[in-house]
Amino acid sequence: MASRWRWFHQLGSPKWFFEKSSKWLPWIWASTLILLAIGLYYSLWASPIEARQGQGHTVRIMYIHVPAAALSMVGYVVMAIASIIGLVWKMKMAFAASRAIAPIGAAMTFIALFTGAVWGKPTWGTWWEWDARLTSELLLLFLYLGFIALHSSFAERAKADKAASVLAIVGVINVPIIYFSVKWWNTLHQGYSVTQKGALAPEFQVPLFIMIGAFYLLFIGLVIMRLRVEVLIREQKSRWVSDWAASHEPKQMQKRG
Amino acid sequence: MNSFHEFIFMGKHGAYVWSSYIVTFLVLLGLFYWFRYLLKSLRSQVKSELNSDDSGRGQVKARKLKVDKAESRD
Amino acid sequence: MFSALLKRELMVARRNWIGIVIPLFFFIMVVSLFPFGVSPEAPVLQKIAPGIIWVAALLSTLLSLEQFYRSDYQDGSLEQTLLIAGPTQVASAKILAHWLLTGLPLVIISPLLGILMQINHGFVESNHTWVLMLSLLLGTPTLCLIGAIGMSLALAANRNGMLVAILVLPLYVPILIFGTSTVTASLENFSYNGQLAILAALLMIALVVSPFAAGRALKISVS
Amino acid sequence: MTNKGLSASDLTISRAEHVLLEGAELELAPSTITYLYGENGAGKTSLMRCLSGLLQADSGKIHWNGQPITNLDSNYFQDLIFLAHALSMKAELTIFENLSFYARLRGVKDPKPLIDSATHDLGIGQLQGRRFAELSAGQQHKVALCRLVIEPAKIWILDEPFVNLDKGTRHWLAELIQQFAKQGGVVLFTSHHEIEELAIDQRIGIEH
Repeated sequence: MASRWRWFHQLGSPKWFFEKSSKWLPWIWASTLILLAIGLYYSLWASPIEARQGQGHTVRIMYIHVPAAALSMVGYVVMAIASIIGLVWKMKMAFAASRAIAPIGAAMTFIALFTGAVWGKPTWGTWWEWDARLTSELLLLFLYLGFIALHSSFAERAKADKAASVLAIVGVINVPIIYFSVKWWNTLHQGYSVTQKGALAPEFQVPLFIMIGAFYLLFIGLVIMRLRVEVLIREQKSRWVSDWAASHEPKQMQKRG
Repeated sequence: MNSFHEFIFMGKHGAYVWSSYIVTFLVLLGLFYWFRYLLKSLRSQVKSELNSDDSGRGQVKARKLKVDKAESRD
Repeated sequence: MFSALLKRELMVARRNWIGIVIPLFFFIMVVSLFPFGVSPEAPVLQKIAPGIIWVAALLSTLLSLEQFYRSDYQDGSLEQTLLIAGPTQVASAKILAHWLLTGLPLVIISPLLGILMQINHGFVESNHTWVLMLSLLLGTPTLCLIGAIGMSLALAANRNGMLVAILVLPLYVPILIFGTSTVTASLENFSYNGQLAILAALLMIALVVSPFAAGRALKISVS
Repeated sequence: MTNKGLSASDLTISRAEHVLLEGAELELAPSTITYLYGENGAGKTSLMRCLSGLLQADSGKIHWNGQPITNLDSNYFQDLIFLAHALSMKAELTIFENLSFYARLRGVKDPKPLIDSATHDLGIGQLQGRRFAELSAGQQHKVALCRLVIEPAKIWILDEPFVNLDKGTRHWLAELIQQFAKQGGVVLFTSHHEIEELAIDQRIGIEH
């Protein structure tokens, strides 16, 4: 029984994570780059243009809009799960993780909004349309910003962690409510959506799935990077951090010399 | 896609497609370098604190409780 | 125990009555700005009335949160009541007091705002006013419940009231959507039962989640 | 059945990123008066808040009468009065209203006689109808101390109760604590100086 949960306890150890993650990162970045290269080749060059609805080349924006939108939602859910783990099992790494995800999730939300707006201009003839997806993304961005604002407003990190976690959990209960009410409100006002025009033809699916995979890897890589920073901030006073900092200095000196 | 010209101009939507991709790329790259910068600056901060004042680190030691029972009252 | 908590909230509010009246003034004043800003013509006002009244109700609820939580936190009585009565009970009493003293008055004076915003324009006989009141009656408790969570979280943060607004406003959107559309449906002679049912459902969810979450948040704030 | 008192084992408390106390063990038996001392910032208040269940310890257990204090069966919070630095009274309410609120919260049906006698003993009896905000600092402090008389409890945790008290009130409080301990109460208090009127059973210091 103990061994089954060992990974969980190891993940809970900042030192273990910090040491292991430096070995994970090169692999993650390498596979991200490969997948991203294939994805970009397809999405920018090899995939056909959209002819049925006359979107033409603008369909290529979808290959970043959809992955970014998906990850912005997934990111918030993961953040809330980490918050629950932190509050229930008092795991400090989980709090660090939820704090680390927030800026990256917010960036994904921003990308989804930006690309959505740019996509909207040739499609709808306007930069902004209050359609269900864009509106939900906007509110999601507000939720992320609220989380970051609350977390940054405390002098004491332990309090900030707990308070922001409660907010993330309350927020994640609200995400589906917000999504469905916005959708309902949108149909009321006869809006249109970029992405709700029937099933996607298979020739668009392949590049999309590759790009989604690439974005997932990218997201994981960035979260690990941010989490390493967060771990360092939180463990500044512990022995292993100073050992690590000290061990790195000679290498840099050599490089300079 | 049949030509380099089409690749650049994307029909007449080149500006839209390329601006989406470029902004996304810049945001993600910005995050990458920002986090790397944070890690490096933290490292040099820890390092400089180590060098400047060795006693300063871990100086605030945890305290212990000292229990001292008085003779019981009668 | 609960009645003692509630009674104390009401007593403090009575001594501090101006703090209860100010959000009401704010409610009326914000709404009465719109004829100046948009147009005094009855059809225009009638069209925007539901949204304006609801947004004003939302903001005045938000504005009144501070006084119900801040002083207890500062004078230390919050931690004492939390110790003796437990977090969920303290949060429930505060939320109920907040609604009784700010939400309910909003519901009661909303017909006046309906008149100012001409919601009965063009109708000889209508129940728009009742629908407006009913939607506020179902919606304002949810506003108080969600606001309590945000306020409790922001208590220990070294920021002003703006932080609460940032935390809570996105969560208010569903209530705003259904609250407004209830009244709009009534104005357009559509059925509004569905919207009212959803407002009631949102209230139920908030009733289940909020006292507990706000209680936890209060506990975190005093720790 | 006798009360087993309050005990804490292996308590680690940290505040704002650094550890104040590590592996603290303490035992507060019934009928003992414990004096907690230590430098400013050593963590006296944090320890008290932790024992009161307000501050969460990083690790360790706190038991009241053999039960963990967070246990639902534990009556700890009903049995506890924690007097903090903040006086915890509403400025808008009168002395009587403030005190009877706390009494009602504890389930005391008719708090008037208790409030009358406590305020009378401290010489603020005739001020009962005054708002708390109108009182002098000394009088406000006395009102907060009245809670000890009005609320039934088995354990008192008092943070600097003697600070800025006049001689008479100090006497009164020492006597009250003595009485409470004699009836089986557990007392933990902090103070800058030892109180000569008060016989102390146990000293606990927060030291390096």
